[in-house]
Amino acid sequence: MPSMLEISPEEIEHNRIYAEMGLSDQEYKQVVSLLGRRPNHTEIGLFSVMWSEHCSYKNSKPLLKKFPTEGPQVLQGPGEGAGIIDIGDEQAVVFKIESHNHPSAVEPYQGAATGVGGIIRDVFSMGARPIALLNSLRFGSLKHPRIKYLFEEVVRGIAGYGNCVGVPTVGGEVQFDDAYEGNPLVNAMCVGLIDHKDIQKGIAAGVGNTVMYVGAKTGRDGIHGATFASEELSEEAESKRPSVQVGDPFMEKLLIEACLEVIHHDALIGMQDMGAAGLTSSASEMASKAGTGMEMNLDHIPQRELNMSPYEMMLSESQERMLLVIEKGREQEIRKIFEKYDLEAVAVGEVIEERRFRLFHKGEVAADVPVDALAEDAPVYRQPSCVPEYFKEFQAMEDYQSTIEDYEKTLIDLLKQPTIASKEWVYDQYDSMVQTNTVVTPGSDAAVLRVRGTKKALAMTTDCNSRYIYLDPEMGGKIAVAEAARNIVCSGARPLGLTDGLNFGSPENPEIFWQMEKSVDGMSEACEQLEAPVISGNVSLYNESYGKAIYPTPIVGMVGLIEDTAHITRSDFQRSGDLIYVIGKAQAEFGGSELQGILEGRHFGKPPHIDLEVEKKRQSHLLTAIQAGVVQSAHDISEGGLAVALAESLFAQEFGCKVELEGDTAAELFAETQSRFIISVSPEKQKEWEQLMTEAVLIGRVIDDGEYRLNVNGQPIIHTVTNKLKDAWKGAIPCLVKSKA
Amino acid sequence: MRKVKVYITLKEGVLDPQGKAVKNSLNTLDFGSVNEVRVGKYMEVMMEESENLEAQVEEMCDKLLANPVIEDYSYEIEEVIA
Amino acid sequence: MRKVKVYITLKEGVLDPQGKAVKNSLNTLDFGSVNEVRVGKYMEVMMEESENLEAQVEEMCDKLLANPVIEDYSYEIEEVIA
Amino acid sequence: MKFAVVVFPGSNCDRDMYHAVKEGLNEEADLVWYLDADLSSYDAILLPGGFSYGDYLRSGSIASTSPIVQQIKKAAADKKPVLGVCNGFQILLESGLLPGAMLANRDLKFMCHQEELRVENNKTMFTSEYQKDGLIHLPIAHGEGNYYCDDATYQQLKDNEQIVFTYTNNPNGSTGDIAGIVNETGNVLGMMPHPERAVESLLGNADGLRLFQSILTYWRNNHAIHA
Ligand SMILES: Nc1ncnc2c1ncn2[C@@H]1O[C@H](COP(=O)(O)OP(=O)(O)O)[C@@H](O)[C@H]1O
Ligand SMILES: [Mg+2]
Repeated sequence: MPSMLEISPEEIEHNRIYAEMGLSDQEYKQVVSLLGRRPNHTEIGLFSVMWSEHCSYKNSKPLLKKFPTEGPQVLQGPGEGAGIIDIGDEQAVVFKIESHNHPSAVEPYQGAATGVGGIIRDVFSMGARPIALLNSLRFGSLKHPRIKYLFEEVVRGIAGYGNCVGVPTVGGEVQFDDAYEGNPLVNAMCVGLIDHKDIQKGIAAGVGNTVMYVGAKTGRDGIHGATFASEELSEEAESKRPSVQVGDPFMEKLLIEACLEVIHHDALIGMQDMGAAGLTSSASEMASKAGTGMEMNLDHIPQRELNMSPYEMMLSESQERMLLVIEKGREQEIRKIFEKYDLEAVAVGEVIEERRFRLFHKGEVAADVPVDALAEDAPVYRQPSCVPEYFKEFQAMEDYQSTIEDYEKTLIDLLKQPTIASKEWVYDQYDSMVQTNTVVTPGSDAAVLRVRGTKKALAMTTDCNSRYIYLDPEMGGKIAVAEAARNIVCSGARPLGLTDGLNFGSPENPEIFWQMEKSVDGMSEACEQLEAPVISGNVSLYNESYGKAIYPTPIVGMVGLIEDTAHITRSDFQRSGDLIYVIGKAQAEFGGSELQGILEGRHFGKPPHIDLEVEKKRQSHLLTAIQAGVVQSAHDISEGGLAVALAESLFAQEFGCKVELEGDTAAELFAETQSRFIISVSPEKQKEWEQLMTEAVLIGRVIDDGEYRLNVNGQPIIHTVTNKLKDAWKGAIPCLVKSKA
Repeated sequence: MRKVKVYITLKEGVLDPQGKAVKNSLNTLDFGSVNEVRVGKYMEVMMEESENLEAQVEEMCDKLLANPVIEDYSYEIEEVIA
Repeated sequence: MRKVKVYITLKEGVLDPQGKAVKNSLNTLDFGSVNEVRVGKYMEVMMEESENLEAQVEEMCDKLLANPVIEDYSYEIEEVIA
Repeated sequence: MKFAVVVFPGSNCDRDMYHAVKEGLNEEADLVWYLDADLSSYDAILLPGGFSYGDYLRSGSIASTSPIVQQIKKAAADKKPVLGVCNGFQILLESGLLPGAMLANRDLKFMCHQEELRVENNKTMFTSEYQKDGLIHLPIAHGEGNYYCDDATYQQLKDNEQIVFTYTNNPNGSTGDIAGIVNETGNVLGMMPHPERAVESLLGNADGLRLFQSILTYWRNNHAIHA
């Protein structure tokens, strides 16, 4: 019996209930014409979530097409739960990044935790064992108590979930800028390892096969807020309040183990996690991809709460749930595997030939729609774009130049900038070692994990300097990809590919859409040049608050392959007496730099320029030198410039150095010129190194006296104690977190 | 001096994984008659007496002790005989 | 059906790092009159009625819900009108 | 020698422990699921780290009520080496095989890094390959590693030389800087630091391997005739 309170199709149309769910008049009309009738409440709910930006990419699809997604190494490009890249020996690496920005802004602990849980499911639903997590975070200034709270709780949530499921969190980045004050970004990336033969796809093939539901029961979690507004008529509205999704990492751990056991079972046809839009998207996408249809009986869906309507069940975003398609008649075999882990596997439906998505509830048809209408027929928009005024202004500006009085103080101020300062306060809370594969733990340019049983290792990093992207999206987009690759190469790896997390404001604002377009252009070009295809990604739009958009933040998550663990290289100096080299000449580029931030309190002008050919050449020469065994340490020069990179290289073993530079002092020390590296080489390898890397310039030596000495043009500019710098760098974030607002 | 007893519970509908695990464990331990467990927090706050104690307690709960997005609270105030 | 309310507190003498942190935060938030905070657990256990309910509840607490090395417990039993 | 690594729902250092024995020590090991295990044929029992039952309620508490604990108690009574690391230590405490209890870390934060430890007692079957008062490094990774016991118990632990490892720079607030203790008979060791994460130089540290080697040495000395 349909609930008396259910809103009728007529009411939906007349009162434009669909608008509250996020569908436009035009989209509603399209639904009516696809169905040949008015949709009922459940049906319009299905369309509203499947046609949302999150599921349909309706605003970003035209842009995503620009990314290069192919390469000889790519086994699975964008489209499935996660992308897959071959690493030889019949093994492959699986990875993807995902945002959980809005949930984290509302309930930071659970928002971040469930973000981690979701991305892990994307990876093991492909059949891969999750081996590493990374996260990329953006917050406003830590001066505000609310921001401090968000920062602490997000980190605690990531730790709480990742540590419990036993997947090491090995890297990431955190940046602080007023642009994120009302809208923090929480992006999580998961990397998995798989044998080629185990690769699963989320398909519902084989008419007559059984659809099974596994994992947590369905509650009224995360049913989108728009729904709430549409329920005003109902007397039950109060009890139907959409509630925050709470993660259960223990359940997830059981799911991982059980699902990785099930993939070896020949009765399994397809598997997909229930992510955004829960049952609706997993079920309809599995059928749509297989060219089949699906029927489900919602009475069988395990429910956590009483009297759930079909609408609520289909839109619930309860966590830790998976959908499986298995051979008919073999339910018991599958059930047994899950039982071992105390998990219930319930048959809830069947694959049908007719390409429809049909739901039954209490003996009635609750929804009956063409399956492709939900997934394939979602509208696609080409939003108008226009060049923002600010960009024209910035481009017309004279190059920003700075005046510095006290270089040592400036260096210390830079080291204390939260974006540059040590992130140990963050990553100490993450179990970075569980699974005992982590060779390079957080704190270096990229994390490195060995592949057990082989000589190989994987390097991974996330990067995105959104200030550059704000100043010039195309240039900044190139830099984001190049910087990630730089970090990968510094670790001794060849970039394999990347996943992108596109975080922007509203695409309906032409200036924002222009930012999206241009940054994707820049990223694509860098991907081509550096031979790092995009294999997966995520789009998060409408990141705005108080009418102000965040900085455009397309995060790059990159994975690289190290052929031999002997090539693993760290960013910090290894031995006293080693020679210090710099690759690349500094230019007086300060637009978007940390220095500009300190001196002016804001960022403007042009970001540093990047020449991708130069970048490519340097990266490949450096990698050759690392593989030849002549490099002791390699660190890219990024935020804060050479003076900062040099200091960071000293900290781990508290070395000293003596460095001589020539040129313009401010630029030599603090410019953020691209494609530059600090390398240390042992004296015995000097010749070999200089032959391999003709561009490298010898600038000094590592010394074991713990003193930082830096001269420019023969004049002493900074002479201080390494530990003084280290204290500033290490203490900055703990101090900001503890300080009373 | 007053002893304020604060009870913090998860809002209805919010998943309580901890409660679920405790319930299952109790059932395995042969407490079959346990149908549901919800786990919350209990705090004892010792405070000086003051006129607007109730208002203060509520402010404390709203600001810090409970997370209003997922939790409800209630409290009792007791006199402490020193 | 009965609702059993179980209160679990840290034994006196056992240091309570969480309570200390909460107290400090409250003091910083200008609740200066807070002298001490102890954080414990509060559980609501829904159980079928039975003759020896109290004995059962105590057994549950002893076996699982509280750790006697560091914790004390108390409880109340309420009738639930369905 | 044959080691059992007991896997509870939510254990997550089980494979690490297994690899440490198989590849680090080159001895036999089985991962045994807590429900269907028969521990009688094993020479040593290892309880790995992780979050058994999500560490809900109190860490280790729910696992400590499972039937396999009876078998672990039997193994302990038979003087077999029983090692609980991190969550394994918490389970040993909750099941009463070791005295004391675990509280949240002093700073209320999970922490993961290398810590320096002092070997207080090298006369146990777990530490014979270390020097007395020797300093070693092992990784820690826990949120509730603040070991607590009352004064009388602490005095007993000291008098019986049951304190095996202490932190030189106490990270979590534990009583007496305790990082690991044995039972009175010396064959049940619980410790928060992770020796299984420190068995190969590629991962930067092999100080933990000697702990496993000590167990093997002990076993060889006692079973040489049968082996
Ligand atoms: N949120 C985080 N989670 C884990 N590790 C982090 C996080 N933020 C920063 N780190 C680690 O701190 C180190 C420095 O980060 P960052 O300054 O962003 O490096 P880079 O500029 O080389 O990309 C890296 O090893 C990074 O992985
Ligand atoms: Mg770097």
